[in-house]
Amino acid sequence: MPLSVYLNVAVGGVLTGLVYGLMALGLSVIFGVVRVVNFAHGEMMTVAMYIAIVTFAWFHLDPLILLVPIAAVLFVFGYALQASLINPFITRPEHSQFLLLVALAIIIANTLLIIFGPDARAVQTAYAYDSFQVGPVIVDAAKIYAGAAAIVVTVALFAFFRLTLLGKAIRACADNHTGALVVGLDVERLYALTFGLGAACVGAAGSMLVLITDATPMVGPGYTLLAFVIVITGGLGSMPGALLGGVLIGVTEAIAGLLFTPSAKSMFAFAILVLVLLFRPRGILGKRPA
Amino acid sequence: MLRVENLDVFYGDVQALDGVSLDVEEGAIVAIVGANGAGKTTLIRALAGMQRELRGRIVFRGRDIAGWPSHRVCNLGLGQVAEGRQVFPTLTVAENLDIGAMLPRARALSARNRERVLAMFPVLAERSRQAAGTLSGGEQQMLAIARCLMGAPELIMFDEPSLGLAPKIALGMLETIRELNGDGLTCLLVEQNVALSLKLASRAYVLENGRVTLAGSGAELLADDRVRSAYLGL
Amino acid sequence: MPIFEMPYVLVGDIAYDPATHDLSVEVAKAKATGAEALLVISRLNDAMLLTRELVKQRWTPQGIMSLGPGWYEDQYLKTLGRLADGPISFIPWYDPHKKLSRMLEAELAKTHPGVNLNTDHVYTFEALLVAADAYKRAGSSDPKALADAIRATNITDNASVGPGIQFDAKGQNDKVRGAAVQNRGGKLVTLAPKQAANAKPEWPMNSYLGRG
Amino acid sequence: MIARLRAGPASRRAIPLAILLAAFVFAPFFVNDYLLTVLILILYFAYAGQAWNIMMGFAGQLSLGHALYVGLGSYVAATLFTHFGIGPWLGLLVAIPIAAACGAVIGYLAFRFGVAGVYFAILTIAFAEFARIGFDHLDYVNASSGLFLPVKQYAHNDLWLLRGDPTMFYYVILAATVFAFVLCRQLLHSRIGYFWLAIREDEPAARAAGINTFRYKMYAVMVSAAVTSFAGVFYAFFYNNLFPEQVFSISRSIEIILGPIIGGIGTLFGPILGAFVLTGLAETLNAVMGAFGLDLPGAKQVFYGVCLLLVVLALPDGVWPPLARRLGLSEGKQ
Repeated sequence: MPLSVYLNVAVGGVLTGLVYGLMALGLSVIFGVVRVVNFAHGEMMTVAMYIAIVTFAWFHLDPLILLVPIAAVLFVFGYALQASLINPFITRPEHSQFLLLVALAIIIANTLLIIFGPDARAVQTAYAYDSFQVGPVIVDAAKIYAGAAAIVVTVALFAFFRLTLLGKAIRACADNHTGALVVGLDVERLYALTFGLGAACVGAAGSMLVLITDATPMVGPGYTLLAFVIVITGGLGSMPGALLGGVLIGVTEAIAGLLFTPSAKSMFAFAILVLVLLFRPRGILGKRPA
Repeated sequence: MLRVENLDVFYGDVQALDGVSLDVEEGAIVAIVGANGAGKTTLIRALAGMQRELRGRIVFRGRDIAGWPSHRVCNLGLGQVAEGRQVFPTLTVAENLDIGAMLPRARALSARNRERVLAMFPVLAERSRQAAGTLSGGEQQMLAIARCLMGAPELIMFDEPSLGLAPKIALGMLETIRELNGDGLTCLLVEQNVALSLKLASRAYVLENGRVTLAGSGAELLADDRVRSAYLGL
Repeated sequence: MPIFEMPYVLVGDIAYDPATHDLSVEVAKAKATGAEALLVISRLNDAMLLTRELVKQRWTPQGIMSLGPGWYEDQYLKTLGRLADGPISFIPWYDPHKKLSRMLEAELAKTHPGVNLNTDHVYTFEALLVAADAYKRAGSSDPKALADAIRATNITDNASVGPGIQFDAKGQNDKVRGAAVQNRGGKLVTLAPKQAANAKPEWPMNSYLGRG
Repeated sequence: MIARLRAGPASRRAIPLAILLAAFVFAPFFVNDYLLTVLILILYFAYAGQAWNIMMGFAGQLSLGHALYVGLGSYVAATLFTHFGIGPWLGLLVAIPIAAACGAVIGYLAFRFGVAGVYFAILTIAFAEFARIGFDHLDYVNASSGLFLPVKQYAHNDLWLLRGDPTMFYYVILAATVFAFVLCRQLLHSRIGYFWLAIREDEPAARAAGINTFRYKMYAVMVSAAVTSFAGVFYAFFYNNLFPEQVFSISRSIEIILGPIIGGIGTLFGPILGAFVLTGLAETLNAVMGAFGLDLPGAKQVFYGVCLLLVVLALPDGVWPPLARRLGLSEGKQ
């Protein structure tokens, strides 16, 4: 096979991986701070995708513009969820949290099913079928926009955590929970804020993902699993790790699909996950617990 | 300034504090003395709003704060330098101080307080960009105190401030507490070095098995035979 | 892969995960084989994903031949618009020249404008036709008489492709013939078999480039 | 503690347990086909839930990928049957070591390399997914087209080949559920059970007390996997068709887990009660929604989700522990 094919596929894998990485970043942020694994992550993203699809259908607003309001909507959703339902579960055992979030996931996915039916839906932007040609490489326009937006959102989030007082306070909570209580941080509110931010990441990722792929009400679990694979590969709780994991998984799947049969490509993502867990149990960029 | 009346704290079926009452007057240094497991840390956690299942009254600056969450307690001016220092290890020294000043009561005073604490602990200024986890034990204790001061407290509870420090640094730490008190800060001190803390204290309480068994001025307790034999090894 | 006596070479065989959301690698791989035509078996969502990738990767094979659902469905035609033109589906179909087919088409256009007549409609209709015919011949609703009547069905005036409806010993309608149907301008034209054809195949299909 | 467990409410539990068992034994004489199928489903989940509970409830190792062992059991038995005509009971003798070996591999990789907690849970999902895609490409078992067991009309029930009417399947799964219950009870009251509980409560402390935590965690995974594999054998012969997409899917794993969590993790009776609550709930919803003509796709699942949510909010320890306290049937301190 000519090299250009590999190049094409790899570039596509990187760009898609960035969007997946952004989605996984949400999961990572939530787990890193709140220590709750969001088993409803994929379903939250499905909600974002449907908001984008409906808004596009009604107002013909481009998902790239919708990214901000959709992220805001998901932020509010995540904040409310943490403040109301999840905060009392922080100290409960993992299986209890798991049940809570699985119940939520079931409710969300099936509510979407009732409203939208089982058929796949997509947005048809003006550039839905565009691609750019650079030498031998043809790149999907929507993927470029989505990948770029994923980078922008991640950088913004990174800046928020490094530069703002609120961001530092959230990092402080993740760093030392007792310490946060000692200095008088309102930990429950910061947790809600964190869950909101994680949800906003998912919202942004979802509104970009509709540029690349269709949505059905039942795609959630697949994305939740993908997010798990990515964050654990990259390092749960590490922000650059999530993006790196996303790109790594995206490229691996793409190249594996090219070399072997595409139907088995996600097996290679799991293979990478297993290898990473064995040799760096905290992920590529994850830190060992103090 | 702080009055505790009949405080009971339970952990499940186990009673950790039993009818504890005590008074901390404004400007005083009050010491709590007791063996390990007597309930000293539980008392501090209860006062700080970190142990909220309790009975009794905790009146601070005229308000009953029993059962309040810690962030509201802190914002009323009741600060804490906790056991084990509890700094944020991956945040820089400067960021740790920023977090200390996040209380609504302290935000406006942030710049002035920062100058004050850095003048008090110059080493923190030198290390401001270093991650707190890389500091030595003594430096971390300074950071914990400085971070607490950033919150503009009126009363600070110290839980074992000299624990795990070299003797010379430990002495310096207690000296720092005396200085802070001299500047008008009220202090509640839990300290393993009983002799020194009683010397510093204007008033002291002995806590045994969750109960206050003895109270008096620091000098009185220093002279008390029971204290001398149980805690001073004399 | 079974080898058939065909004047064609199968240059590749690509299986994909039906749960996938992205078929770019699959299309890139197919394109790289240099194949002249694409033989596809996929469902509606995958058909749309595949088409979108063909456009984006700027590859128009000479023809796309589908052996499954998806490519001729109304949802496909509606969603993809002008990009839906070209694929040929090999499926059970109706004979557009038959009288009943024309009646059905006209009736559907009146009650559900914009919906193309398809095999589902026609087969449902023919099922009713078989039932009504059997009832008429049996002259009663006695189950046994009805079953016997159904077994003796011999309808020649029907809608689907082929000489009519008749059941063999196993209960299969062995008179049914497959058809080749091509998407053209949001409609479906029949290319084969000859007696049902109402259009000549468009081959090679028009390039995706410039269809917009 | 041993004395309390044995002499305590155990004897008081014997009578209600006997009544319950009798009710199950005679149930097929009083229910119609539909209810019998529901009972089979309940017992199936009760069995699988108990198997999972050994690993999570007793030893504290959260597995979210138990569909792996169900799938292995069903594929091994079904393959032996369709390819070589070997019946399910001999097949089970092959399925058990295979499932246990897979559990051992996962356990070894995780416990040796310090993969614990959430990471371990996700590793278990990863292996189940790995198997799903792998079997999807395994032509020997018909890959994604699915494996079908030959279905014929049988003149009489053949217990040896597990071919027959639902009543036979009912008694088979009932016997299996009783077996699992007794096994769990024996395990829990044995040395190994105490070590498991110690590990669940505080692993470092257990290690400090001289327990070889690695070995006992391995036992937990292997026993749980082996017991689960029979659920797969049963599944294959009851439903007669297997698709990797279905038997290995995450939702299969979740189905198995919900029962014990709802019923009460780590208890003996919780998984059984949980299976009743969940399957009963699902079927009741079916009936109610059917009666009101509400067959909106998804509506049932939304109600189901809401019920799960309410249970987990109201009963953090599951349904059984508070119920047992009220009935005076507590299983003692666990």
